[in-house]
Amino acid sequence: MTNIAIKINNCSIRSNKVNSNHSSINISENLPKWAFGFMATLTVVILFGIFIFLLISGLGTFREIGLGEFFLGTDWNPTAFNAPSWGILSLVAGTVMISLLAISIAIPFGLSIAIYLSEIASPKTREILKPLVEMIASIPSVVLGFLGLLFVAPLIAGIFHLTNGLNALTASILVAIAALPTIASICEDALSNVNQRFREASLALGATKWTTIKRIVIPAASSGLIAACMLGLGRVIGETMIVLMVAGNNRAFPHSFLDAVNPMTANVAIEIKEVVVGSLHWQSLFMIGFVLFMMTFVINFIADLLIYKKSL
Amino acid sequence: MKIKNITSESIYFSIFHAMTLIGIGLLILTLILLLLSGYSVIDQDFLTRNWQHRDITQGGIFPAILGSLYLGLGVIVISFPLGISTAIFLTEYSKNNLLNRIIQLAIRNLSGVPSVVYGLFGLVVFVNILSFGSSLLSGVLTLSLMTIPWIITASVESFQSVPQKFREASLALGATQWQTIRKVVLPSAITGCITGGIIGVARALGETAPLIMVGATFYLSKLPSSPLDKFMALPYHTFILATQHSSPYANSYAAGTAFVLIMLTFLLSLGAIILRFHFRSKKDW
Amino acid sequence: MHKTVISVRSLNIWYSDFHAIKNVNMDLPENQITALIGASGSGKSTFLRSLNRMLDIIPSAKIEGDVIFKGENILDQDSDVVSLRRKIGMVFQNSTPFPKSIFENIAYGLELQGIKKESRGFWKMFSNQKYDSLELEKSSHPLDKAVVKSLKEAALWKEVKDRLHQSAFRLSGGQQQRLCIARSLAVKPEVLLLDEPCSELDPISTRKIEELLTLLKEKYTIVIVTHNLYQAKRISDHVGFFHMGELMEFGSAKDIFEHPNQPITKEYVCGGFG
Amino acid sequence: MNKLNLIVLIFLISCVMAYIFFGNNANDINNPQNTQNESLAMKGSDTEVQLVSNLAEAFTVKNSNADISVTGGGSGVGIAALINGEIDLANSSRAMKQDEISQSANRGLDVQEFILAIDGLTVITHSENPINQLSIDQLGKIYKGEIKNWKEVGGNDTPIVLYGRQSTSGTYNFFRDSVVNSDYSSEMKTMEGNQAIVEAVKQDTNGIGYVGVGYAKNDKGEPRQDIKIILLHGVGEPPVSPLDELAVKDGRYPIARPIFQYIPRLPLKNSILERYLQFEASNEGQIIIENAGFYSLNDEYRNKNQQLFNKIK
Repeated sequence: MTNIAIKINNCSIRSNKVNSNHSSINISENLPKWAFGFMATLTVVILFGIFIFLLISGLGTFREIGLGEFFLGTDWNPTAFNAPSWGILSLVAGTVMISLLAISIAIPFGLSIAIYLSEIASPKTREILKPLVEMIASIPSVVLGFLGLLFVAPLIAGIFHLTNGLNALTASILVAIAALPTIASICEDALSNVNQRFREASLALGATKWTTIKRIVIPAASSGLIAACMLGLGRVIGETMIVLMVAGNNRAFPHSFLDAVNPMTANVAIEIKEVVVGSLHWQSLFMIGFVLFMMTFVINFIADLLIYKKSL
Repeated sequence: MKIKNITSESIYFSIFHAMTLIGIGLLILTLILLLLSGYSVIDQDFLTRNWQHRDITQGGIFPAILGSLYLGLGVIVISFPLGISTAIFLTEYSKNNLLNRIIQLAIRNLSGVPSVVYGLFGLVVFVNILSFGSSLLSGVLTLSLMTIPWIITASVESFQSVPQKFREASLALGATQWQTIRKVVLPSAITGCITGGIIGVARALGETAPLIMVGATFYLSKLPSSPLDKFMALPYHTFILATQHSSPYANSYAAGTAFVLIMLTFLLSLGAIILRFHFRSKKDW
Repeated sequence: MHKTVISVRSLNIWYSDFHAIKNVNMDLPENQITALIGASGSGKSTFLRSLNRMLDIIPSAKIEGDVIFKGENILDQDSDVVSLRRKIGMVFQNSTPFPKSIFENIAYGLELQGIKKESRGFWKMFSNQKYDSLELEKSSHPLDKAVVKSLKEAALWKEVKDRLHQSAFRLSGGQQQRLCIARSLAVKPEVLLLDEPCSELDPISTRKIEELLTLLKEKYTIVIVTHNLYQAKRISDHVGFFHMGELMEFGSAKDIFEHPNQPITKEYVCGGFG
Repeated sequence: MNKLNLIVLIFLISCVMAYIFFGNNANDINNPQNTQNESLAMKGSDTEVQLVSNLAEAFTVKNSNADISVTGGGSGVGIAALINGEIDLANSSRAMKQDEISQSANRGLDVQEFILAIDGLTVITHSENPINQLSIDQLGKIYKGEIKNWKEVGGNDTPIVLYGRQSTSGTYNFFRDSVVNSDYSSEMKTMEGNQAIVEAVKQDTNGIGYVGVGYAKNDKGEPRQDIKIILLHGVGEPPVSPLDELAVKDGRYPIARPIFQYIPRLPLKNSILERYLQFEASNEGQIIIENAGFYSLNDEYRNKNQQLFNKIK
């Protein structure tokens, strides 16, 4: 006890001395530190609060609904005429179908654009095109959804001889457009980060430009490229407005890309508005939100590890 | 062999070239389609008049433009200080230990979390618990939460790209840490933070899902005058016109509104790109 | 003997577990050039950085011992690091101009101390102020005076006086390094620490810096870390030889180069393992 | 330092904003029914949102101080907001459910019902569909998913594509409870609004959908030509069009319904809410209702509204 007291005493004496010596510096020095520390703590706490909040709000779901019923049930109908059903599998299937198709449309385009910008285009072309690609990224998804309703859905309906184009395919095409710039831009970064010396060394050995790209640049940038695709996938999964407007949103479990689907994001956005705060339906929507959160978080996390291998 | 290589190279290169052109073409196509569907309604009245519900041809989308501008301003005011401060603290003040790196990693990942999730949070916390209602304030706070991780990520990157030797040189001249940050680090990094932030705000302005959940408004008799007023916003207005308004001109008006929205986000992104370009050309290290 | 400015007593430094400086004692003489030589990793830069507490910014570094400057142990946690660094300036291996104009680079250290000129507000970010060198030389503002003086001291004034508004990065490597020296001089230090200032420069620029240092020692105490034995021979009055974290030998330049006591010193200065 | 000034400026602005936020809190939130202010927040049914916006707009012409906002989202949204005390008036295209009434009572609200208009819920198909009429029974089976092909009700041999509203909609609930009497088919595409259904059915040759009658008319109040309005009939009764005003008002049209507005408590005399409701019930209001494609109130509903007005002191 006494030891501690003495130590504390010592400390206070020392800090007093510091204060009296350079008090002005100490205040002007520590004030920003404290201010930034406070803001940072606040921000971090709020951001992590979202995660905890979703989890807590959603966990109540499982007091009344079994895990199996929730995750494996294929019918989502909480406001049913008879007994409500709470299976999110068809919602997840909708999300997965749209995501996979969209990402497989977006990746070839994104990668091509990235290779073109980083390896083939002249610096001048690049200076013009790169910002243009970034501007595609800022097209709001509601605009894409609207254009999808007006133009893409009828087009798809015409091509496949359907009477309407509100289905997973239409949604996937539009979502792919939304994710394209993300993928292209990050792929381009990954390719540009490959050391110029590798290219020069390869070219000096008599390789053609394409061989160099294929054998040297792409393998060297591979982790960044994969990460870009993962980030694109995260963006695709989270896309809400497009799927809300053009995916058809029916309850049936989808069997083909020409079926209408009801992805998780659209379902949450539609239903959360009506439910009574705290009810089972409310909690289950938060659980869906949490599942969505975890899906994107894990995907981004993997992408992040690929980009910043060294950071942890 | 050589010929084969060259041909395959030219084939691949033309594929890449073509795909790039298609990608860029999509952007231009989007604009053209919007203009084709909406050009008949876009005029000065459309931009400056109050919304007339019964006969939409008599009115304009000024309340929605104003609402979106307020939202953007609010997001800037809230998310810039918080985001940049957090980035400063994480990169300059706190120790570079495991916890710090985990926090940075988590924040980077939060920037990919879907906007509906933020909408859920905003709906409960701001609209219900804090009872701000479906107000401008709730919208601003929700969109800010979504933007903050983007700003932090961009800012942390920007701060980390300032060479360590600048900090050492400044400290060696007898600068305090705060002086070093304020006079050497911040001036070099702030443009990166701001451009990242503006792009974030541009994206936030186009977000509709959180506004659906927080509750943008269909009709307002008066423009919002306080943060607790109801508001209209361009993306939500586009959505409503596209799905719910019975006027035969609704689609044209939706296209016009979408065009204005896109121009707004493009202007912001373009501003950010120009700013970045300007400062990159000045950056010599 | 010259008066001692900094005296180091039983200095030990660890980076985590690595014992980087082992029980070093040294008295640095006033108005002299002291060169620290030794192989890479022998601890000379670490030692140099401990002299103005620049080791503080390396979190894993741990210091024991005393460094007495003006009767005060600067390693004491209570000592005022900021004013210490103003008195003991430092110039680094890579020239480190700030991304500012030449004028602003020099003025930086003084602005830290509150000597300022009126700000031109936000738009300064987008344009560069022009300076008239003749007016500056006549100016009575302490900031202008100090900038002109230190640029002249660093023998840089003639070369840059007409482009003070330009980015410091547009100077050549040697000019940048002299700019950094001038920047340190502007805060009126008593001791100048230089960490391999010429290692990235061509011989002509190196020569200019060496000439500059010999001029400066009239007014300042200079400690320089160098890999270049010829440089040490040319400019230094005293030499300390480091090996594996220990100070093997410290004495006048003449002694070290011509009659080293230790065989290992002899081997090093004769180019045995350079 | 200019950049510092910039930062300081940002901080100052945030402080001012924060002051505005928290400075205004007390006034608006705790007392949404403040009689001093002229603000009126309405939320709810997408079916009503057009109509109510029109009414509000006309009301504002005479009451230039009025500060009215109308938000859609669905009847459930409006009622939930009413219970949560966020709004002054909830638009609902269905009657409040018993549990909703008890919830609001638990929160200390004395919810009052106002009948706004009569809606003939309209079933529409593509304009080229040969079907002209359906029985309620057939319609129910179609939406249950038991009838999947148009030929089963006398049409072409093509599959039926169902369009309906999302579950937040009062129309969704009303149609389900009065026509389907079971769960909707899981194949039904749920649309975000009445207009979205009209747009979809207009393009889909196999489509069928249900919307408020106002959406089946163009802006001049005439029936739209680009979709077909299906005549409906109960068992052993003649088919009736929702465009037949008399049939809708006297209940011969099988899926006519009153559409409602709910208020959290009795308004004060001459408060903006009271004046607004009076305006809606007035002849002028009823004309706007008819112009918007809905039907004005019959005597029964008029009397009910009058009882509400009588209670206001």
